[in-house]
Amino acid sequence: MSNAATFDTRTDTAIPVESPLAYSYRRSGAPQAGGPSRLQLRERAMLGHLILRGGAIVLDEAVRDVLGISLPGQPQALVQDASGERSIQWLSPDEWLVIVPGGEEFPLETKLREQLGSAHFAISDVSGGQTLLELSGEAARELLMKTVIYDVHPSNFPVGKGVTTVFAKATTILRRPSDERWELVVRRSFADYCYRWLLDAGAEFGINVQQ
Amino acid sequence: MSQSKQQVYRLNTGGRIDRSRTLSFTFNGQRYQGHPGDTLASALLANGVDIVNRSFKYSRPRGIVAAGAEEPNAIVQLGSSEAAQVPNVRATQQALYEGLAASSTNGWPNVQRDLMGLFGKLGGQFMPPGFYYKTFMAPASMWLTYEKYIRKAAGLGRSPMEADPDNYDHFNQHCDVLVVGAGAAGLAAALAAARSGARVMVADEQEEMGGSLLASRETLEGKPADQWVARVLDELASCENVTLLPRTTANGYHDHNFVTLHERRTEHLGDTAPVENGHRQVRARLHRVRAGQVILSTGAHERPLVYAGNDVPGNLLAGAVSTYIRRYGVAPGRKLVLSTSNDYGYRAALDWKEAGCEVVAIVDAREAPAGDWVDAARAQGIKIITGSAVIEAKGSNRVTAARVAKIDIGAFKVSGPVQELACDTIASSGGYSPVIHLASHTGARPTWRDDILGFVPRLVKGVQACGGANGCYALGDVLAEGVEAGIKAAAAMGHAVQTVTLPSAERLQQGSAVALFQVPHEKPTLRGPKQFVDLQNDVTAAGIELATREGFESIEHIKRYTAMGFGTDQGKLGNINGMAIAARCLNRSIPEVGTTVFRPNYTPVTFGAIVGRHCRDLFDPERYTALHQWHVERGAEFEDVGQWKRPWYYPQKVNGKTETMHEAVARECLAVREKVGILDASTLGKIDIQGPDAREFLARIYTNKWEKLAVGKCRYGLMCKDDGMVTDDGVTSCLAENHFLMTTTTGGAAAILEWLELWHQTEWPELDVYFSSVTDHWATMTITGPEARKLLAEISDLDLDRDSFKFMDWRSGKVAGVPARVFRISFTGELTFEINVQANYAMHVWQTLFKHGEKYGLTPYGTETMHVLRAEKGFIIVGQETDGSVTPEDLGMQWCVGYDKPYSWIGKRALTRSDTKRENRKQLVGLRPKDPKVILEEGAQIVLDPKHAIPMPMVGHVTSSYYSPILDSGFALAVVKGGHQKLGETVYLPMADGQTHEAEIVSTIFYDPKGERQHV
Amino acid sequence: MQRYSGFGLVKHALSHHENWERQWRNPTPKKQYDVIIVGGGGHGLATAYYLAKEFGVKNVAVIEKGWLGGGNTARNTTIVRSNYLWDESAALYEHAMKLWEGLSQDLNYNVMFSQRGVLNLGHTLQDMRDIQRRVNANRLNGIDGEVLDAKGVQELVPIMDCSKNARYPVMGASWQPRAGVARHDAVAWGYARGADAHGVDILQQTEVTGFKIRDGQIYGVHTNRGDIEAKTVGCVTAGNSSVLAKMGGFNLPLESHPLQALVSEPIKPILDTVVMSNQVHGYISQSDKGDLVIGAGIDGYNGYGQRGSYPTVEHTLQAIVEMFPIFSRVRMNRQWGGIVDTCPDACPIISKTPVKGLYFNCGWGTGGFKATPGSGHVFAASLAKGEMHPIAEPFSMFRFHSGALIDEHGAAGVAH
Amino acid sequence: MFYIYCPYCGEHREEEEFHPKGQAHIERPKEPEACSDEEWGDYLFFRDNPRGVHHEMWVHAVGCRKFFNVTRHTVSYEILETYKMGEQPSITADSQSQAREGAAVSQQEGVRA
Repeated sequence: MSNAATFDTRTDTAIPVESPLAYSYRRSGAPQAGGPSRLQLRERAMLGHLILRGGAIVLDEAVRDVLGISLPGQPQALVQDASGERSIQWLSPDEWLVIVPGGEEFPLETKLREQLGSAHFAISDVSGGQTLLELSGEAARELLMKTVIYDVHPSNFPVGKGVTTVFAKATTILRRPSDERWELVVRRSFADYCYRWLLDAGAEFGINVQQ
Repeated sequence: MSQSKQQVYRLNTGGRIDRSRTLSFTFNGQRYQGHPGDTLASALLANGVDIVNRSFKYSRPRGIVAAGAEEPNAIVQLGSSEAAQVPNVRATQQALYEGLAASSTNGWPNVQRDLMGLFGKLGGQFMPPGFYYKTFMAPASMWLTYEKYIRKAAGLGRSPMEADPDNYDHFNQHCDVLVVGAGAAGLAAALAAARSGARVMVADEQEEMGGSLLASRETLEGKPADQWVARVLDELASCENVTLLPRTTANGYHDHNFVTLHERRTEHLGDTAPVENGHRQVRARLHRVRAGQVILSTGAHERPLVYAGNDVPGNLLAGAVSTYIRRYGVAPGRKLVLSTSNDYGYRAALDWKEAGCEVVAIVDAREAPAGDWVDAARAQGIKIITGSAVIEAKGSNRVTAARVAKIDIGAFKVSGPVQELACDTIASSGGYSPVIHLASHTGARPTWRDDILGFVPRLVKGVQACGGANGCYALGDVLAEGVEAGIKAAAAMGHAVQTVTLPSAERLQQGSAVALFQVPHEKPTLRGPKQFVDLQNDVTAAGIELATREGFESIEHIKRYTAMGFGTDQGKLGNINGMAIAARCLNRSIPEVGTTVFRPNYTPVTFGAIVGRHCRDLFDPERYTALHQWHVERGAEFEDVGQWKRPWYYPQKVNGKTETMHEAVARECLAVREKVGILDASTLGKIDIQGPDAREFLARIYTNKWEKLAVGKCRYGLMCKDDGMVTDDGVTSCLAENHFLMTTTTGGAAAILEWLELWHQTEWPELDVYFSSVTDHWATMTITGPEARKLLAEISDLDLDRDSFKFMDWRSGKVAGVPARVFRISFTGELTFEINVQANYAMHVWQTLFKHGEKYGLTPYGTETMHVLRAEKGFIIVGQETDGSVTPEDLGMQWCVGYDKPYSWIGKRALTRSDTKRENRKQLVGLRPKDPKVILEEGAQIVLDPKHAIPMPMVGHVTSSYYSPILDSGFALAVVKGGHQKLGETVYLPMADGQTHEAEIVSTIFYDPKGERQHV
Repeated sequence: MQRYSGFGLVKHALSHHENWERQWRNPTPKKQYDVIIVGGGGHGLATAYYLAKEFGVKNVAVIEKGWLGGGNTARNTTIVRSNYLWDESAALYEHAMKLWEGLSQDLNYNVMFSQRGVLNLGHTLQDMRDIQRRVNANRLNGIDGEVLDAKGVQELVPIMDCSKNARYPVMGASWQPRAGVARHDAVAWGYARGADAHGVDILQQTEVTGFKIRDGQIYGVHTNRGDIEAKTVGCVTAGNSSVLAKMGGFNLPLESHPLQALVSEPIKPILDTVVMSNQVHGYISQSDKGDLVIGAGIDGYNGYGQRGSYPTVEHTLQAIVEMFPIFSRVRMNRQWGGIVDTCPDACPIISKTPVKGLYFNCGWGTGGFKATPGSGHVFAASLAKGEMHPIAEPFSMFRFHSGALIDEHGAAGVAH
Repeated sequence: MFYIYCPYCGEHREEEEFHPKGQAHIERPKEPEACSDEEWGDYLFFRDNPRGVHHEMWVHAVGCRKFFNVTRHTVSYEILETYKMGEQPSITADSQSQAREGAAVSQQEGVRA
């Protein structure tokens, strides 16, 4: 073991939880387009988010064994398992973001730590600190052009890519898991700002929020 | 409002306007009509409106001169309501729409009869350039009064007085090839690049793409040029890899091929954006383009000739005359005299004649003009006066005649008799100036070319210029340059071009132009009538000559002394003429006088478009904790701490009256001291530190020791920069042997994480340690006060016994059924538990605490109460007690400095510099006002001798000051020179109201000096 | 020197302005001067002027590689104020302020010093603490100023959004009535004309390419127009100071950064005071011509290109529209950049150097224009006597070795 | 606005993702206690600040969070190379001036007006 403290921050009782957008829904609502919408926004809350740090060589085998997908070694790469529910994204040469269904993160961390033994690495649970927003619809790319400074043209941003970049005056992790969908990982404390921005910038496309 | 006037100058045929529809508009309250396809300028000309404005300095009547971005005079105010006011609209670039309401920006009582004009006539000669530097000096006290009157004449249009109803936004664009300007060169370039498959963007400032081809008398493939334009635009529009942006001006060319495009999406429709599907459209969009390659096909601006009276309405650019006739179906007069130095100008006379109007004469500065257009003019029977120029325009509100004479350009004199030709319009052409503005934004100085009498751009990497922008004017050559530029740009981005066949253009014979800028007059420039160079700023040839006489020799000096080029047109018409005049006066060449440098923007851009969506409630992010909803509902007032909104205090309604801050804070403070309070401390920065060298890293980055901190323990730490000055503080806890949780100040969180990474990545990569921010993951709720344990015990499975869970310990367990890490650390001096749970559970835990806390008097408190309580204990706030010039020793925190640590930690060396180790540095002390009712002002300066004359030596200042409810007195923290040695001494605080407060220097700890309460 | 006056203007008008004299000569460099000033900006010209006029050193050359007043003097937003926090800065800037107050008359050149007052806004509690600290210190240093609350600010500037709806609501401000703006070009030209009249040779288009140093003592400079000798050389070269210091064989604690500014199109008078905000970061005034003159931020990288990055302009205009929502439809006309030499403590260097006889006056960062007369005066006094003027003394470059910094970052807000 | 190649991300990114961090290759003295005040002050504050080729440190703050080095011309703002922390530049002021030696500068003749 790596002599770090692990801590399962979840509890399985029926304790109410609030997503980072809970306040925003109450304050700004969840607009529904009157007619056909060119743009959908959906929060995928309460997922398990882990930050994985270490050398790629150190981590790769353990990740493959435990998660069944290989660690993306190339910059900006995003890999998913067959179901699309589990993913690992390159953030930096020694940093990856793992997103799994909510509740899987602690067992995953535990297994990884067991597998990695005394190697030098770090795993930080950030599940409470960020949320995932999903954009789809034909206007999604135009909305992103208003929002992020990174080039989201398909020739530069194919499926399977993810970057950390500037979102208006905040930061986001932007990913493209499939042809139709974009994902934005935003920090909890900035979530309301990001939400209000997306509603404002998406208004002309008739943005539709699925709650 | 009076009845609409007739469009007396409208031609019956021709132009790209839709005569089947009529648009009505008003100018200065008078109703007029025009057609779709008109600009405001063409519609005004069609209606015979000669005077559109009054000039800035001399208040002279001014008319429309140009047909595009270079127009200096026709600057109008637009807007039918207060909020929709648009100042300084260039009428030549404003599409006409139904109901447009415009007015002149200057002129009193009106633009036709202007009293200031009288002053201009009388006073003009007393206002040479720089006259204000030479007068208004006596007496000194009067300048503000003089200035008041000078300012009255300031400005063109006016700002709206109400907030803008419109929205603006930004598009972040990336492309392989950006083509700026969709005239002949730009379209050819775009076509070539588009066929390669490259990502192409084409921006053009006009209502329609096509540039000069839309009004050209030349043919392509034997057909009118606009047919080729339409075909190319069709093809480009059908390409998925091409973005066409009409009404879009490239305003700034920035480093590494970053170009800002200003797209005016609704300005042609109205003064506010229309509403569509319930949403107000975006009025303007700013495209922030990162281009692989940029092609500048921005064309050229025609240069007017500078002659006396050249500002009287009816003086136009020759090219503008053609444009108004051919594109807008307006002949802006009846009788034309053309004054030209080149063949291009002839087109205006040919167009004028074909429109059925009278060409009185073409006056050509060349002795023997020859070329196809010259021949055409001769064939039309137009009289050509050679070796001559219009030396003066006669008339006041409209040209009535042209005075024409033979001139000797080399000797700069009139060399023959003067004849006066009656006319109402004088068109002039002095040749072309390539539009090099964007290229010069990069700082690359343009190059003068004698053969084309103009500056061409010097280019940085990844940019090409083609066509007029490159000094190439023959249509066939322009198209060829465009295609070549397109092919090269695409190739540079890895895209091979299929064949592009050039349309066949006419091969015209052209005679060479003569270098003529200022036309000589019979009188010397300083004595003759005014010859305007910069019409908007009323800069004359005489003014430039005077500036050179006074020793202003570089064009930069001359421009500044005369204000030439500083108008909203940035000297597009006048700068080259001005340089040429200066060069003549100084007997130098034009490039010796300098180059002309342009700055962004090419044409002005509304603040709103640049701001985009970053305004109103999206101006800056507001960061919220997971408990924000609760705070809002509880009626908290908020304090801005960085981008966070933190509850400042929670005013309650008492007997129907809302508490003041003072009352609320006193109540909150006593609740903590006597019962239990709760603070949302989630905003503190939290950094997860893991690795075998984590402990060593902490020892290097903090001032104090970490080697012995056991698992389960917490410790306060202080951080310095390497200059020894305190930069952050916080508690770091040992979670496991190789695992620590660091907290930082709220404002410092991001900077400290970067600070740790900096040292790790640059100086100590050998240390095995990783840092990750977990600030947002955890919500932190601080319960503090004598009843805190009882409260927590009710909802927690933790062993809270004082001996097993000691002060400065942390434990994990469940709170309200939620896994929590609880830290026994205290910023109030009371028994405190800091409960950390995953943020998604925060609201549940917080509400559970309140459910159980009521009976203990659980009271939420905000940052103000937190500050009072910590100050009573002498705890510092970094940024309040410190200001970047305070060491740990200055704070009296030697207990937090590990002088004997093996590694020379960050900040240590600097503490022994001669200034940092000197005595008498400002040191942190407590201040007890002699009068306990006094609450000293934060920021009050401290003196030892309040009777000392001003300047009074100051020994320090109050950093924090509050009323302490528990002590029922004011108290303060302060920094005082040598303060640690001055305990018990009296200091004075002289205030603005004349009072001087007395205070005693005391310990920084005002309450529970032995620190017993936090240990209970 | 031809004296300027209203009567003179009329007289010249009647003779068609044909008899105006040059405002300064275009002299041929002499072989030797008593003092050489390198840098013909406002500070350098002021130094030369006071050397010749007040300190009796007439044999002075000002060497300027371009055109006089063509650097930051021509590129700043012309704000003049003296309400600095620390005693050392306050003394320096107030010394300048007193000279500003009689400058037009002293120079017989109207520098249009307009004391329309400067507001430094506070948007947070810490802003207000800093403002109170600074205004209290100013008062005891004899510098005018008061602390206003939001209502007081609103009364002074009715068009500003002082409501609580703002993202960072205005909580108050410091107000220095004697502060204001001046006409930047006129300052350079007025000093040039004055210095020239006292015999100073202003050598434009003359570039220093090296120093002549023997045994640690300077005795002249190499230029593109030949060598020129002098035992005292003062460098006042702002953004280019590090380049000159390198010629002298030493480094300075300086970084040269782009600082941008911009103006709107001229609009009718609407803003009478200078408004500065640190928190939302922008500052604005309206010129006599009607332009809104707006200062943008400093770019973090080193740059001698006289241009900065576009986001800096965006952030600045966001701040301006946040403070003045009615300006959303006003248009930005031009932007430009200067090169500002910044010190780690945001205070200048007026100092001896490791080379005897070689002095530097630099590091003014974003605050140089307002100090022009004071900087020139104390530097001239120091050069004339060979000993630093008491006001200049604390601004030694060697403070960065001892640690005796004068840190204006902490509490002074925007240092422009 | 700069377009900066991040050597860790392997692609060009917009300047807004980065923060400049001052001169590159400033090493903290190994034995601070052995430094004189002057040496310590030099380390803390005194910088090259050249007009021309400059080596500076940047951090990809909104990105991979890695510090790296940039060789950039401080007048043209052209980025000549970027390289990882711990590496040395291949382009320097010296190498640049050698490359430019012998390049003739053409003088433009102007028209007299």
